[in-house]
Amino acid sequence: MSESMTMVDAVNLALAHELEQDTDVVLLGEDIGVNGGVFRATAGLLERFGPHRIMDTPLAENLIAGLAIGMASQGLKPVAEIQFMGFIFPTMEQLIAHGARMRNRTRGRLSCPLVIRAPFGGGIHAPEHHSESTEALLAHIPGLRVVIPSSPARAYGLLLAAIRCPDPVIFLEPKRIYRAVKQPVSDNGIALPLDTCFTLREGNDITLISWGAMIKETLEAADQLAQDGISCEVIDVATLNLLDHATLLASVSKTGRCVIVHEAPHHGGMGAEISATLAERGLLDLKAPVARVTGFDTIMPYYRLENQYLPNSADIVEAARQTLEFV
Amino acid sequence: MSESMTMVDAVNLALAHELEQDTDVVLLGEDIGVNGGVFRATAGLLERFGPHRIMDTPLAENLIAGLAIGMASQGLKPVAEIQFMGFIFPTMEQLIAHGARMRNRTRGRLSCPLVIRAPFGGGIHAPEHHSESTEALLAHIPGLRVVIPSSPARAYGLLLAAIRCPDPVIFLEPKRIYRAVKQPVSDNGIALPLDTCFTLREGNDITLISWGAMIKETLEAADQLAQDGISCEVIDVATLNLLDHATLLASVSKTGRCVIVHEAPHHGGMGAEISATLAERGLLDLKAPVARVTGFDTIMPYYRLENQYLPNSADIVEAARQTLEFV
Amino acid sequence: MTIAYQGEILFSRYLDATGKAVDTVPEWAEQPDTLVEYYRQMTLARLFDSKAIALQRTGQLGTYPSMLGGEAIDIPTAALMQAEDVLIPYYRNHAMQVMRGIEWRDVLLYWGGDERGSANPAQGQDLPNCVPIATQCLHACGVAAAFRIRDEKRVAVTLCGDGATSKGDFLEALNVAGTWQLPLVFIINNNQWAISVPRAMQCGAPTLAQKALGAGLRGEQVDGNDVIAVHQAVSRALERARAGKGPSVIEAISYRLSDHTTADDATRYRSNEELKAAWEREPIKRLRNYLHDRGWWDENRETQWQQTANARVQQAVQDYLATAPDSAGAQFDHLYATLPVQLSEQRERAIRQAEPGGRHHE
Amino acid sequence: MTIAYQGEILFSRYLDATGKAVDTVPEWAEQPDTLVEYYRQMTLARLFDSKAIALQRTGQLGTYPSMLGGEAIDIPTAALMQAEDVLIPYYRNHAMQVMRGIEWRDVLLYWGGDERGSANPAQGQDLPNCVPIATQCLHACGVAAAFRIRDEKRVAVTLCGDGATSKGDFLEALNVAGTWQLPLVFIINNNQWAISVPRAMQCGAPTLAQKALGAGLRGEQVDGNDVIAVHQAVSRALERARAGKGPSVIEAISYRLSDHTTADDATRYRSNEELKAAWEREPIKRLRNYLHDRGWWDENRETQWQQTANARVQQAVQDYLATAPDSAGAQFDHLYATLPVQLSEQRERAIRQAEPGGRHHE
Ligand SMILES: Cc1ncc(C[n+]2csc(CCOP(=O)(O)OP(=O)(O)O)c2C)c(N)n1
Ligand SMILES: Cc1ncc(C[n+]2csc(CCOP(=O)(O)OP(=O)(O)O)c2C)c(N)n1
Ligand SMILES: [Mg+2]
Ligand SMILES: [Mg+2]
Repeated sequence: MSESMTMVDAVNLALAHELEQDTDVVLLGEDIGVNGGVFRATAGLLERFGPHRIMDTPLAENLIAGLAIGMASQGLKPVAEIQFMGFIFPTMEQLIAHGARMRNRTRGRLSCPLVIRAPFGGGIHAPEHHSESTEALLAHIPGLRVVIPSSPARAYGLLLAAIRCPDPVIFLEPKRIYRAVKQPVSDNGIALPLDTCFTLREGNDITLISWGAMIKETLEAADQLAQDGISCEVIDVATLNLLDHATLLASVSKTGRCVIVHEAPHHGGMGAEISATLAERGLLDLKAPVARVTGFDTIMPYYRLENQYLPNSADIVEAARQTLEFV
Repeated sequence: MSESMTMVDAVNLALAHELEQDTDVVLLGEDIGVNGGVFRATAGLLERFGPHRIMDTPLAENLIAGLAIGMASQGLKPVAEIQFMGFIFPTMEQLIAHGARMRNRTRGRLSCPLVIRAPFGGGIHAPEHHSESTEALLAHIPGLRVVIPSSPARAYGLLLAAIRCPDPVIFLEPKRIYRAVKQPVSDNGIALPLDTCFTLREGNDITLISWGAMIKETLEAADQLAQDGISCEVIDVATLNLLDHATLLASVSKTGRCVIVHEAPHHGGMGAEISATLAERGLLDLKAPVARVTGFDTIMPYYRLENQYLPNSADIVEAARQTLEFV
Repeated sequence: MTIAYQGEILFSRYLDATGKAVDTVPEWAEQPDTLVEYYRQMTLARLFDSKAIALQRTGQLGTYPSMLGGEAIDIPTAALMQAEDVLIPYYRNHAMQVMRGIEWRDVLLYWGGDERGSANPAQGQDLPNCVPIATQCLHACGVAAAFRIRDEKRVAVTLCGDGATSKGDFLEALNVAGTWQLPLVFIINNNQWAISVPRAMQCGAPTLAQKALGAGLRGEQVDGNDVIAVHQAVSRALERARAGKGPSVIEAISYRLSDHTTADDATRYRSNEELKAAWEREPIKRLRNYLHDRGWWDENRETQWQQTANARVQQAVQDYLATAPDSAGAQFDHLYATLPVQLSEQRERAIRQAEPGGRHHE
Repeated sequence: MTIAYQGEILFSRYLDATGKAVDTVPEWAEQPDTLVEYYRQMTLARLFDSKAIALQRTGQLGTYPSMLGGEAIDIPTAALMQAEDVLIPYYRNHAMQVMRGIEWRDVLLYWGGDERGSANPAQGQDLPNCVPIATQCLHACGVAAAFRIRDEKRVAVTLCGDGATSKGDFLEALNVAGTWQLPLVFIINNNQWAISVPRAMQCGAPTLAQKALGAGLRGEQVDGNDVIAVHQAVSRALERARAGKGPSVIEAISYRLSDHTTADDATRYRSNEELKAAWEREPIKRLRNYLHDRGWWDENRETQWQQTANARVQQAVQDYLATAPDSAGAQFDHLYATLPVQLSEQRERAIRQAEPGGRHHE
């Protein structure tokens, strides 16, 4: 029995599912209780699971991360919400110095099965600091998995996987598409794998690689290109650490051409890692340089200019055409 | 009149020079006063410039960053020391949310001429958390310059430039070579440019690109390869943001082959950005895939295994040979 | 056992909820000038607030945080600061910023998604709005430290909410301010809520002012709906700071009469009764009653003033709406002191794609 | 004005610097068993310390932080904790870790650069050493919250230095502990120095215990050189926490008799006089005098005990030195619960290059 729902509903569904299945799962964050989260991702959970398991914390993200790590060290499975990714920076010392390495530094005596959820990205006319994409900062840290869904169904399946993962997972939710589309999601408790890309569309002429909200524009670009008879393979990376090289390399070895799309700034974004890997390990397969369509190397502007910053489908089409024209 | 000195002495010299020249320059950090810094980089400065300009703070890195930003907003030029890069994470909210964007968000009404200095990298048998290299986290942030010297003279000239820079600079000091070599440094007040790579050795067969302490192993590798008649061009990137693409591309267009070397983990390291850029913009020049010689995608192990983690010159030679053999 | 430390927090209030004096009012409050001016500024702020919310509701403004209920804290504080002092605001102190030099238009620009809202040179070295909670408290310490380093008799004033007092930044700031005896005033607008989290869930202590004691500095609590009490506390704190006698923390007890921001719906988490009760204690009515009782204000003046105030706000809205978006290249023009060569290609692309026919033309 | 809050911090001490009782000692201190055991553990810790420093000086151990001067804090605290309680140490609590199950060898392994030093399953759910200052305080809150969530009558105990009390983490931890009334004991080893920064430059307040007041929880101060005073304070705090009466902060005043670590040279920043005066107050001599006075200890027992202790430490050193480095592949084996396919090539490379003839063979 599957119901049509938005991504934020799917997040809520996955949380409820795991809270129900596993009493070690607890939620903590700011405004996640009575208020049900500023995006309503935790709506109804306090009522259903009580204040011992759904905890509004004092206002401090470093606290939230530290609490969650302490809880996780005792075998709980905390799922913490950071209200916006722009406020995730205070958690970084805890995540890098402790969360990512609790298992390693105790040689497995203790571990850190926690999930940090945070909405991220631009495009919703939000105030300052509410629109950035800094996934590359987290994906560079050994020990932290970084997972980003791009549809309601993948949000459900990947979040289940993240909560069940015995190690820490940063789960970034592209808020621009929180409510953009509805999709049937069945509450079947089936998790998706955390270490594979999802090939959303098969194609032969060019591989378009993206994640999160930009999957929307990427698919639109693929549609537009299809009208000109160009067959795009579209891959949702989904997990930025650890990266599924096999799927990406196989696709590019087939198409020989590739455009990588992300909102985050160009310089040092995760597009660089993917582009570098494709060229280093698939140089002979490449018929054209890999292209990156990304945000600028500037600070995400306030919302009046945000569409001047965010890549759009025309940018992707343009980059794909240039790549295809390369001989 | 130039004196032979270590990198840490050169840092001290540059600090003293600017403190002398510009009364807006102030220093703050932990143990930088009477103690002269745990690495002695600020030795003697309290005595010379007094407690109003050389400030030991309470123990809190977030505080240090926030104080420095507040001071910088009023036109001071604070140079803050973070004792080890492993403790820089509490500063990230301040650096990303404020330091990097003070000028932009006020359209130039205020600015943030600050320098954050931090020793980084492994290889000195230090305790846990004292050996990591996370420069990629900072270099991805638009608005933050990230600068890394690799010799006493460059430490002096680049630090002068960093202090004089009207915008924030993260100045990372490779502590493994703090005292590794002495070099004549003249206290001539001449700054080096913050936006160019330094070509340390010219060559024709392959370009070796690195920064910080790994320059040492990279030059050793170049020596070893020279014995086999292989001519290496060795480039010290020095400034990781903003990157001097021109020099890197020109070199690789000449040699057609490239090995990038860094201590930080492979996945999402700054090597990825450089490798990607070389392949994207210089694909036709490349005679072989760019190779990266890096730390593993693991947490820097405690010191008994650190040499198993850190790349060495043999690794670089090996990668260079493979690159050269590629046809 | 011996006593190693004793401390206390005093609470002060002059006017009760109806505007009756419950304590001997200070001399200046026996004269009309200051209080009438406060009244004007407070009502102007409230008027602006309702206009801004209306703009947001009609899609003409982004998310907007209302000042409703905080007027008696912000107005006297801004009025008492000297021009050369520096304000380090949080995101709810629009009226203070305007009193210190910017235009109401600038406030709309900021919340309307335009960086130029923080660019007005009239505000001097004041810091811009601060969204990341409590981070501004550390800037305030840096600003105050700069005064000390330069031996200037200036004071830094910073504000934050009750929720902000839970974040490490706030406490690190108090700690360094106390240790370095900085010329600094911290004002907590304890409006009882941090979005949906009530005051009691932020901190187990009976007052927030006592966090000052932990850091070795002065703390006091005032009725934040009482403009006289706030004036007195802020005067004390500013004088002490200016005289080199160190920093203070003022906890002003108010109530957030609005939703957290226009993006919030407070009926989800708080009761109508509580809100109604808070409206009984609100700051403007209290002051109006006091002014009326003294014969310093009446319906006539109210009507006239409302007209003036309305005109000002209308003008601000017009100016705001007439401001064209910044150029696409502006994203690059203020990031660094000079445009780095590495960004020039990106900047040109941004400009090109925003032009008519460009991929991002709107 | 009315009083909104009053609070105080009490200081307690039973033995003066010479070991004479200055207050009526508690009943248990009228019996030899506990105090003699404390004495044994404290001297053992000190012996280990000197051995570890010797190892470091001869290049056989990495940077090592000494326990010297903190023995009267750590020993009774570890002794009073129940096995099922959880210790969240900082980086100076080796003796506590050993009392709770690990081997002295493990301590040497950790500071000798080997992760296996934190792997001993005998320490159960205790957290490992914590180097990033004050971060452990938040873990302690998470641990205590876990007890509450699971309705377990266990207590979390965490320690930190005086410097650590300046870092936001410490204050955020106190704040949540007070708000949630967690079963938790915070112990500050106020040893007067944070590397080279003296206590007075960390905080302007007369006591560090009063930071508890700011967060609405119990704070007290004890003479940290007086094992009886520490025992009493820790007992009180543990009992309260276990009974669901909430968290406490204990500031134990001690002195760091050693350099900060073996990498430090304290003569650069503090005077010989100060150090000499501190040695007059040190905890072991004080206790030994008390034991001697009561006839519970003498030279004979001392000699015997020193032999036993020496043998234990020698054994630990032997075991440590006999431990071969972990395999090069170990860097990968515990990072994730199972080795991700993405890392298997790197792991093989690491193993290969460490083998004889490999590029990293040592
Ligand atoms: C670091 C950070 N975390 C979270 C947020 C989201 N947020 C904005 S306002 C707010 C509540 C603040 O409450 P309080 O400090 O009491 O101020 P008030 O808005 O009530 O005036 C939160 C959680 C933020 N802006 N910054
Ligand atoms: C976050 C962080 N910043 C800096 C350091 C470096 N450091 C190690 S110990 C120390 C001083 C700690 O002093 P205190 O808290 O008083 O503890 P003590 O060592 O005196 O017991 C510093 C600055 C660190 N380990 N972590
Ligand atoms: Mg509030
Ligand atoms: Mg100390």
